[in-house]
Amino acid sequence: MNTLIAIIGLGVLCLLFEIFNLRKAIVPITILGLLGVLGLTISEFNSTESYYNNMIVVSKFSSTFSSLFIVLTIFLVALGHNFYENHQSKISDYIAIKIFLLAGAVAMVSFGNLAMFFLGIEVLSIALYILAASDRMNLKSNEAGMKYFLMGSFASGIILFGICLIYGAMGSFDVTEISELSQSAELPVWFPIGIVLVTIGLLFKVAAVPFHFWAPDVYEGSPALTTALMSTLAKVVAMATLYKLLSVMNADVSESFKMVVVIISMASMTVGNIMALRQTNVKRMLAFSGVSHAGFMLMTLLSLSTSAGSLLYYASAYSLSGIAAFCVILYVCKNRDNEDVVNFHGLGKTNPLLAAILTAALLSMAGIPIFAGFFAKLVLFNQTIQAGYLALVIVAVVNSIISVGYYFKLILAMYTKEPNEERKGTPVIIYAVAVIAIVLNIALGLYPSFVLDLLA
Amino acid sequence: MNNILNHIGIENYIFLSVILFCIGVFGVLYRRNAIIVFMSIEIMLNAVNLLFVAFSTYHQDAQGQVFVFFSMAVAAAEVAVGLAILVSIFRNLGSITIDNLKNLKG
Amino acid sequence: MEMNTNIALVLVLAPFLGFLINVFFGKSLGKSLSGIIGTLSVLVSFIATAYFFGGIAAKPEGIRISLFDWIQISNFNVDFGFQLDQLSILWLLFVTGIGSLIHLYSISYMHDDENMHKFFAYLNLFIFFMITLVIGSNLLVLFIGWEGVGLCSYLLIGFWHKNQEYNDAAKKAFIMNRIGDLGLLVGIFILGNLFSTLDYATLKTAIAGATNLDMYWLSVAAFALFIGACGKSAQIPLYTWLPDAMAGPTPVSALIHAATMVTAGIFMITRLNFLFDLTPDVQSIIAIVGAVTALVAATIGLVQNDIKKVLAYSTVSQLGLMFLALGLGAYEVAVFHVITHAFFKACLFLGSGSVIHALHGEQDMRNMGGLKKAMPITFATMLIASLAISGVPLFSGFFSKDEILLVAFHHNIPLWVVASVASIMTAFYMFRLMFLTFFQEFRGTAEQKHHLHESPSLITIPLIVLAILATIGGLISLPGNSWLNEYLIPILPKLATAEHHLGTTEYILMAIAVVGGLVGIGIAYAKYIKQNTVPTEDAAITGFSRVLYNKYYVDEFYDVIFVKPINFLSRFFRDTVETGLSALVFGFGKVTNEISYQGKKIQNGSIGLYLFVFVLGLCAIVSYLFLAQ
Amino acid sequence: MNVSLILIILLVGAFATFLAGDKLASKVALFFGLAAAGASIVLLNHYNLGENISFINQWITQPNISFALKADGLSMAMLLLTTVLTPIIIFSSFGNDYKNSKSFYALILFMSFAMAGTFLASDGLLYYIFWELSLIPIYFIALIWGNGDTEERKKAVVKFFIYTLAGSLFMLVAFVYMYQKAGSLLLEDLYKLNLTANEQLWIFLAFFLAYAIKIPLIPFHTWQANVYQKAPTVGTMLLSGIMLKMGLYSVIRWQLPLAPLAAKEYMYIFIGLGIAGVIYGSIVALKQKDLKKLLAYSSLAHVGLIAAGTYTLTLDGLRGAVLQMIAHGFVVVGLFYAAEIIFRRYETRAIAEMGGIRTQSPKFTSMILILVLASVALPTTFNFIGEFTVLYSLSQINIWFAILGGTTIILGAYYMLKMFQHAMLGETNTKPFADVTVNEGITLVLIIGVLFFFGMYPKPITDLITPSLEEILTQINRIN
Repeated sequence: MNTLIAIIGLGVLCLLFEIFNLRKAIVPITILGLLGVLGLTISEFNSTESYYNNMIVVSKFSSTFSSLFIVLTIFLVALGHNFYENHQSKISDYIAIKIFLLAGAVAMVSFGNLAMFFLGIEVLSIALYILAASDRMNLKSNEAGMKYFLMGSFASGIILFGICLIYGAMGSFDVTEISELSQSAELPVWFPIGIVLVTIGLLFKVAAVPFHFWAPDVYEGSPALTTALMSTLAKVVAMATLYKLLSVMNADVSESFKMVVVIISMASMTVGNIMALRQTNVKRMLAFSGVSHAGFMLMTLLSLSTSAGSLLYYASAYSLSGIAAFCVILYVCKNRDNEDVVNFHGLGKTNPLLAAILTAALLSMAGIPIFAGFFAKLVLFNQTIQAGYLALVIVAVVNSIISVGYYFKLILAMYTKEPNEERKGTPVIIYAVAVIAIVLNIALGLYPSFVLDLLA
Repeated sequence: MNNILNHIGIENYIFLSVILFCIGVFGVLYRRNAIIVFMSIEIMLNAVNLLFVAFSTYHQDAQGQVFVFFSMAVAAAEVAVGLAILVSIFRNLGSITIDNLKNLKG
Repeated sequence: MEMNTNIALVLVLAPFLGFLINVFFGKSLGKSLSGIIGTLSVLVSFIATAYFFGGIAAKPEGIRISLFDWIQISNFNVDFGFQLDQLSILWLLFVTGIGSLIHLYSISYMHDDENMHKFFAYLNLFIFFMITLVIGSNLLVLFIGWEGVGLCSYLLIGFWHKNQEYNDAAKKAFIMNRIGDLGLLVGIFILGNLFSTLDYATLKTAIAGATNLDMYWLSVAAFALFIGACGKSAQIPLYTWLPDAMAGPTPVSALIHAATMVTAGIFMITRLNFLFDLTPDVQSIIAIVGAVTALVAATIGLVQNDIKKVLAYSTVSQLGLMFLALGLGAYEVAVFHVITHAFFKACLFLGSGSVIHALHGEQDMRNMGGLKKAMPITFATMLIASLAISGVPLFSGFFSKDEILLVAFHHNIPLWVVASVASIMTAFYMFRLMFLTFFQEFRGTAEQKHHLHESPSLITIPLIVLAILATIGGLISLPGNSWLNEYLIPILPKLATAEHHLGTTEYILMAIAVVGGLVGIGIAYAKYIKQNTVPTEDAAITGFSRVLYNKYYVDEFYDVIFVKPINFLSRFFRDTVETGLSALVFGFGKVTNEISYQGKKIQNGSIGLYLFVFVLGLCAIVSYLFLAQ
Repeated sequence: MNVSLILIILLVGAFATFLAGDKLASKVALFFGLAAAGASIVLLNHYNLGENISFINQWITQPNISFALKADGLSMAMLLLTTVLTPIIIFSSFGNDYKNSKSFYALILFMSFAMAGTFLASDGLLYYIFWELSLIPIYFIALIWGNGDTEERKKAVVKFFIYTLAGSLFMLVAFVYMYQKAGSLLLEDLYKLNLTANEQLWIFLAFFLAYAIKIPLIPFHTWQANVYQKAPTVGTMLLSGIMLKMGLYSVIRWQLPLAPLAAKEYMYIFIGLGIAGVIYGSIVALKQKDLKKLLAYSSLAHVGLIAAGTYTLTLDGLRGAVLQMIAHGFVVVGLFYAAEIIFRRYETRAIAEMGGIRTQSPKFTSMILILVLASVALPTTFNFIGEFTVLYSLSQINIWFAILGGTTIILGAYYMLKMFQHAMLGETNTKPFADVTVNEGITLVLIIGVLFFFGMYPKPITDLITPSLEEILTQINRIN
């Protein structure tokens, strides 16, 4: 709860800074503030408390995931300094929106009441709509914003409908009550329908097949930093929320529901990976890659009681490598109108460090050992086989193989093609963020227990 | 209140909402004018709001009605953002037909 | 014992040392010195052999020296050891003895070659491996030598490596030998599996002591070993490499392809006589293969015009006779013939080398003739050797060949007939060679005629020594009083009980053989001296001679059924299968890529479609979960 | 003192090389390569004295994974192969100029590190990680410093990477599956598993896919020839000399003892596949125009035989296979180096464009001839010991296996001598061919020395590997 309040406070502070004309200090102060919040969150790691009639429930799950979100936000805010160089007058807005978005995210993983859940999801979504369309004069950005907005609010409608049905069946919004009731009595059919509708709404947010169509278009059209945010923070938030929602409300998920999850998971991986193969726009490619990663993460839903740790680990591994990759994309595609692979040609020669970082990030996403991505997949496979879904694991393995195809296309472009022009400038912040993200990723790879045991 | 529900039955409210919701969905699917699509989404949301109120009464519980306020506020915020985006699209494109938004694909 | 080990090591390593010196310092030593070192190193081995030969009478069981554990197999260990008994000492004697002579000969013969030191290095290496082959105490040490001599043969046949045809011949020799080697290996495997040892002595005890031998596998082993022998000793069907091997310098032909290496097969079979004696079926096969080889090679020899080719086919034919003897269980006779053959065939080859040397590389007998006067020593020595090989009485070949025919007659009349016919042919073609080369008028160019000369003494001395040996070599095994047979009793215990007497039949047979030989000579005389015939040009050869001249088209046959198909397969695999497999693997990638390409069309950017699929998905899930249940 | 020292030396070496800069990189790399070789010899000494040089430490608690490096005779032998060949390979590259050489040499050491780790790891996951890790450096070595047309090379290298990765991922699934049953991936815990025949079959097949691609066995070999051809020679040496032994080693260490029932049940099929590889590889090699490709196919034939040996499940088969692995490692490195030496002078790998080298460079010709002969397993060379033992083991199973596998000595001689004839012999080449330099000579003589020494006296290696192979055999035979 303190985390949430602190974050919102920080957001308001950001807006105030603009008033007091302290633009230059916004990014550093925000980062410091977020670090403080992170410390606060970590200090509450082991306390389980509920606030305001169970509106907010702080648990280990929520605090660990909140910490992850905060870390990601720190990275994204830090990158903002460079990204919004040319929009100095609006920087406080952008930063503030991100902070509020973070508040929404934290609310989503620590809700104790469906109202809170709904509010969190809307705060996050609305912030994202704004960020997607934030490049006002760019038609692509407009289109991305519009698409995201239309489909997002459509999905919100579905979620709302689901919540409504749950309420209708249970007469309460409180998740603990709902979960108690769901185990005792004969339930009206609306209840499971409601759950399914909410799930579908969230599947839309994580961009799982067949609700993924928005992702590539929106990722491509949005400003690169927003895409980074969507593909890392927004995705893992939605996934964590879905996990939490299902685990607290519906402890024993029915077999046929699991079947649906298996199919969606398989479909997401396959469609995501195959579609990514022929993409030339890197952001679009990462969008499809994100779709496939969503498929992987959905595997955690098959063993709800035990897989929180693996989800956290996977989310961390994925989002850290995503941040690192987007750092490089931000650097390479700065001042260009697209993010085509051509821009990456010869990066291995002109900028070996960033090329190495992007390579590492892609290898991590592909699941090559010592990078965290490998262990993420490993623990996931482990749990899924334990749950008895060997076929799903095999599909996942086949997909991992396909995924190497497009990750390597980018790597090849960096190392085997001749550079087309010199890139100037060494934005220290981008370097720093990229290095920290990838080092964290490798550290997680070397000491997976550090994260895995948090939610064991 | 009780009487009304006794007379009509909660199922009918649900059906009504579902029908309204579906109208909204079809509106979203078939209309090409962005404003009308917004309105369709509003219909969906309001169908749900209606159901909330009905359930609230059914359960004799005020939470549902409180939730409607939440959802109305959220919907308003959403539409505000949506309209803002629409305005900038209109400035750039001179049209608000969503069929024109097909540059991002593949 | 220590003493023996050291001397044995000297015996083995002296040629190896010669090899090393010649390889590393040969060039700087100069031609003569490298030749002398090469010769001396073999001579040292010869002396060491003589030492053991002197001591063997006192130790009939032979000397066994085990140096170290070499290969470990699960059920036994193979040690690196030597066995110096009657058989190996006998072989070592003529290997190192003739070896020394040929080295001596080569000093002069190869003097004009820029790579003479290499030549001596290879010759020394050959002697080293040959000694290893003979001296080894088990089949695997034999195998070292076996492959090693094959290698040296390869190096020496292709000694003039700028000529790719010679290289082809060398390669062919090596590969055909390796076919045999595989047979030998298979035999070794089976013996190892059956008896858990590869050591001759242990093997002998094991076979003797075994209660129920697996005759089937024993026969297979014997047969496989025989294939090995076929390869090395140029028997049908693996003989075609030997005539081609004449591409090498002539001393090589004399040493490797007549006197020593090609007898390795006979050595091996004699070594394992206790095994072959148990497998009569395989023995019959050996006898038949031997007889047929003798005949086939002799027929081909009838019409060859290349002086060395004639000798090569003669060698194959003589080796066939030896195998005939082996197949009939008369190992001692085979050994006897090996020795006499080594003498006269080495002499013949060296003599032909002397002729070729004098004619500056001319090998076609149609371009020779009348060399008798210019080269008297060469002529005389070759004549003696020819008489010996033709089985003219009192020359060594008479005794050894006659014994083979005798044995054949006692066992199997048809084989005797075949062998006799082969012998008559031998007499014919040998004298055809002599007449064409040394008699009548010289048919070469005037230039050649001008340079005709007798070879220097380094060449003639070995010739004379060998001619003497070819004359008196028969003494070691006179009918009825055979020193050789006595000597070999520890190796061939059957001899101790065999009866040696000469009856009427024997004398009649002897007479038939002698007459046959003389008839052969006579026909040659009639044709080439009386009628003064000169073989026609290649193109003019017709009828069956053409078939013979072309060696029954066996090379062409092998080419069609082995070489061509393999090459075809290779191209087929390379161009079709490899590309196909590769395309298959790439195919997965291509297909997914194509799906991806098609998939891009679905993602068409229309919000309507996206939402439609969204709703469709929603409906599908809801209906699956709630309506289908 | 324990085996992790080697890994540390190699890893530190990789970083040090990278930091040393382009000028010093090769020397620093050589220094660390030699240090690792020295350290492994010292360790071998400790091992022979009976000291425990294993290193086991808990790494991840959930799932339960240990950082376990266990050195037995087999691992030590393979470790030595790696650490001895690495400096030789590094040294062999002296005289070539590589741009960005610091990365190049760092990658070589890193690869050596990963391969050494693979040979030492005794925890399934650790092993898998090293296994995969070794793929990354060679990918970059082949991609960036390779030769030939870039597009072609890219295609070949990416195919190689994806193909091998594809195979190994199934192995990962098998490991995960076994983890479910055993609760640990330590080798000794996995040995205790009692899997049903059906489970074993699937595990066996999953492993097989990984190894068949890596080794490679036909028909999974299509990546090999192209990558060997396109990679820089150093990369080819690493691949053929050490990396493909990883697959064979893994068959012995992991596949057979973990799924013995399946191994026994389908033994004939896998032996047959190996032998088919022998014949197929030999025949394809006959008509190769590119020297490196020819050597690649010869490798295919040789490893086919080695694989056949391992699948006999006899002591002779395993022992012969290990001996032959080491022997082949040396000989193939030597041959590829010879190809490189020719390339340095003639700028070609097409056999047709060579020829007549012998008259110009007799020393080099002799060395290459010795290597050719070793490769066709002439007795007194190390390869003979291995090939003989393997063929002997095959004859124990069925004499026809020995005969068909033995065709390698005929066909091998055929293609190797044919290559030798056309590459080295014949009329003097018009292009001058400088005789070997001192560096080149040292490298080749070292390799030749090893081949002859162990060809005459293989006992040290046999004694080293036999106890561990016997232990593995006990594991293979533990059921029924």
